[in-house]
Amino acid sequence: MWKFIHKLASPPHFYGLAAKIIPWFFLPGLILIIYGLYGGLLLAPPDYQQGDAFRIIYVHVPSAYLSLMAYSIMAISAGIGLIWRLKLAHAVAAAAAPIGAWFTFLALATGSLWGRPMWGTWWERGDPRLTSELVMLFLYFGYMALRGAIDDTAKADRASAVLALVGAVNVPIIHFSVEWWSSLHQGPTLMKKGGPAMDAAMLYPLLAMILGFTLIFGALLLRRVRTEVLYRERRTRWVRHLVLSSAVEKK
Amino acid sequence: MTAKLTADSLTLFRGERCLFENLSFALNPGELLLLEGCNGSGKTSLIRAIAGLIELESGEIYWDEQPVRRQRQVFNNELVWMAHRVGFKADLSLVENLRFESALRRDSRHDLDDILTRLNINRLKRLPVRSLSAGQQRRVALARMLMSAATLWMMDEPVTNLDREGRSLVMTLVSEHLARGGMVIMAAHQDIQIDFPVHTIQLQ
Amino acid sequence: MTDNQPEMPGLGRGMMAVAKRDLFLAWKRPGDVLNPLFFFAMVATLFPLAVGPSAEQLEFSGPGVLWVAALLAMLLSLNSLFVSDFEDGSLEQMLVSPVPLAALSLGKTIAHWLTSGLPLVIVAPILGMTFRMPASVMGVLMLTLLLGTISLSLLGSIGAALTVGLHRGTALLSLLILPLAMPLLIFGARTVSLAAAGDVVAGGLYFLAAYAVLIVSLAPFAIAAALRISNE
Amino acid sequence: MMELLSMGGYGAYVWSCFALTAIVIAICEWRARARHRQVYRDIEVRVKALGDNG
Repeated sequence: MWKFIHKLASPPHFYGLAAKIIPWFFLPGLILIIYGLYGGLLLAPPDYQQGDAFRIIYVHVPSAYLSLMAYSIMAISAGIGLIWRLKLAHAVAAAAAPIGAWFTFLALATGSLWGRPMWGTWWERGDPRLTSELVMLFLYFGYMALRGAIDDTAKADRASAVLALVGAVNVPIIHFSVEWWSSLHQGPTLMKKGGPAMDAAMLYPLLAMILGFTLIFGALLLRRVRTEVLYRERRTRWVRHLVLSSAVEKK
Repeated sequence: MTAKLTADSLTLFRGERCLFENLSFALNPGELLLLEGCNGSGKTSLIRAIAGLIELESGEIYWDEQPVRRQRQVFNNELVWMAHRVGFKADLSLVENLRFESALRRDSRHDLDDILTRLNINRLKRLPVRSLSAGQQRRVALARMLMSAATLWMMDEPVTNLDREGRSLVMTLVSEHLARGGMVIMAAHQDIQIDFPVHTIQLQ
Repeated sequence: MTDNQPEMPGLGRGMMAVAKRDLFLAWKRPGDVLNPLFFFAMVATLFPLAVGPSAEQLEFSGPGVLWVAALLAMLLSLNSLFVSDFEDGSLEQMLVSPVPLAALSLGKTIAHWLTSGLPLVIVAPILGMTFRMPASVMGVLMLTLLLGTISLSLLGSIGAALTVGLHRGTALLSLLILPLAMPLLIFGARTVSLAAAGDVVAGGLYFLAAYAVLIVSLAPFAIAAALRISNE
Repeated sequence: MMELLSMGGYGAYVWSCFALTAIVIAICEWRARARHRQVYRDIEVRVKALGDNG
C-alpha cells in the first residue's frame, strides 16, 4: 500500500498519469452539467414560493459546496505535506487555493444575484451564508498572499501549510459565530435550500450539477497540480529530458 | 555508523542552485569539523542545516545513531550555537543577557565572573550590549559557549571581527573544549591551525 | 564533560525567563507599549466626533467601536513581536535551545499580552464612559476584552510568526489575522451590546472563554512551527 | 422560448448567474492552461540555454 502511494506520488509518474486522467474527469463532468442544466432549467417546475429564481441554486449550491471542499482539500494536503514531507501534497494545496477562491467568488456572486429579487437587496446582511462565504474568500486571499510573499517554494509551502491548518480549525468556529450573530439579527427567515422535501424533478438535476462541478473541479485541480509539479521539479533530470525530447511536438 | 554525530547524504538547494549534494561525514568526541569555502559557497547553509535551522532537501543527521529530527530536544541539549548575529538584546546588559541565556540551556556551573575575566570583558559586564564593539560582542558570545555544558560547539565564522589576540583566544578555547572530549563544527574561510584531528569539508 | 545525565533545563523556567526578559525590555522601551494604547484611546475618542453627539447613537455604537479599536490596537502591537528577536539573532538561540520552542513562544505571548492586552482592558472603562456606558455594561466589556485579548495575542502571534522577516509583513499580517479574528469580534461586541440591552450575556462569555482555552492549547505549537519556518 | 428566457420575470438574475458561472469556469481553465504553458516555456528556455550540463 505504502509502496503504491509512493509510486503514485513520484513526480514523473504523477505528471504523466494526471495528463491521462484529466479528460476522464472533464468529459463526464461536462455531460453531468449539461444534463443538470437541461433538467434544472427546462424540466424542473418553478418553486411555489420563489418562482423561477430558485433555479439559481443549480449553480449556487455546487459553488458554495466546492468552496468549502477546496478549503478542506487544501488544509488536509497541507497537513500531509507538513507531517510526511510529501512534496506532492504541498503542490495539491498550492493548486487548490486559486480554484477554491474562484468558486467562493462564484458562490458569493450567485448568492447575491439570488438575494436581489428575493429580499430586494444585493447584500442581505442577515444571511449568515453570504457572510461566511466572504470570510472564506478572505481566508483564501490570505493564504495566497502569504504564498506570494515568500520566494523560496519549500518555505512558502510550509508557512502556508501552517496557515491553512490554523484556518481549518477556525472555519467551523467562523460559521458558528456568524450563525449566532444572524440569529440575533431580525432579518428575513433563513432560506431553505434543498432538504428532503424537495421534488425529485428539482433534486436530481441538482445532484447532477454538484457531481458535475466536483468532476470539473477535479480536472482543474489536476491540471494545476501538474503545473506545480513541473515547476517544483524544474531542476531535475526527468523534466530536462521531458522538455528536450518533446520540444518539437509539444507546445 | 558508530560515530557520535553522523550525516548521511545531505542535499540542499537554495533557489535554483545546488549548494551540496549527497554530503556525508562523521564526527567523534575530541574532533573538529571544519567547513571551508569562499563566500556564498554554502558553508553557512550547511552549518545551519546541521543545527536544524534549515530544513534539508534530503538526507539525515544522526546523534548517537538516532535521527536528530526525532529527538530535537535531546540534540539541542548537546548543542551551543554561535553565529554572525550574536543573539543578545542590545538594551540589556551583558550579565542580564547571559543570565537569561542560562535558563535556555544546560549550565556548566562555571562562575560567570571567572569566565568573563578569562575573556577579558569582566569590566564591561554592567554595560548594555549595544555599547560594546563588534569584537567585544563576539567575546560575549564566547562566554555563552563557556557557560553551557553542551558537547557540540557550532560556530559560524567565529573569528570575524576579532583581533589577533581574540583569534588566538578562540583557538585556545576550542582546543580546551576538544581536550575535554567536546566536539566542534566550525565554518571559516581563514586557515585554522590546531593540534587535534580535523575533518575538512571543502565547499565550492 | 562532567555529567552524562541528559538533564535538561525546565520547561516552565525557560518560559518564565522569556516572559520576564520581554517584560523587562518593554520596561526599558515604554514607547512600544504606549503606542497601541494611545491608538486605542484615539480611535475611541475620535469616533464620537465623527458620528455626532446624539446619545442614542453613541450608546448603540459603543461596544462595536471599542471592540474594533481594541482589535486594531492589538494588531498594531503584534507587528514588532518577533522582529527584533529575528534581527538580532536571539530567535535563533531560542530555536537551538533544548527548551521546546512552543513553551518559549508561550512565554513571549504572555509578555505580549501583559504589555498590550491587559492595558487595553484597564483603560476600556474610561473610554466606555465617553460612550455613556453604564457601570454594569462596563464590567461585561472588561470581561469580554480580557478573554478576547488573550485569544488575540495568541492568534496574532501565529500571524506575526508567519510574517516575520517578510518585506510586506505589516499589511500581510492584517490580511491573515482579521478574518480569523472575526468570531472574537462578533462575540465580544455582541455580548456587550446584549448586556447594554439588559439581555443574558452568559452564552457569549462562555464562547469567548472556550475559544481562549482552545487557542491557548493549540497556538503555541503553531507559533513554534511558524517561527522555525520563518527563520530559515 | 420567450417563456424560458424570461424565467417568470427573474430572467436577468437567473441567466446572469449561469453566464457568470460559465465565464468563471472558463477563466479557471484558461488560467490553469496559461500558467502551465508559461512554466513549461520558462523551463524550456533555461534548459536550452544551459545545454546538457545545466
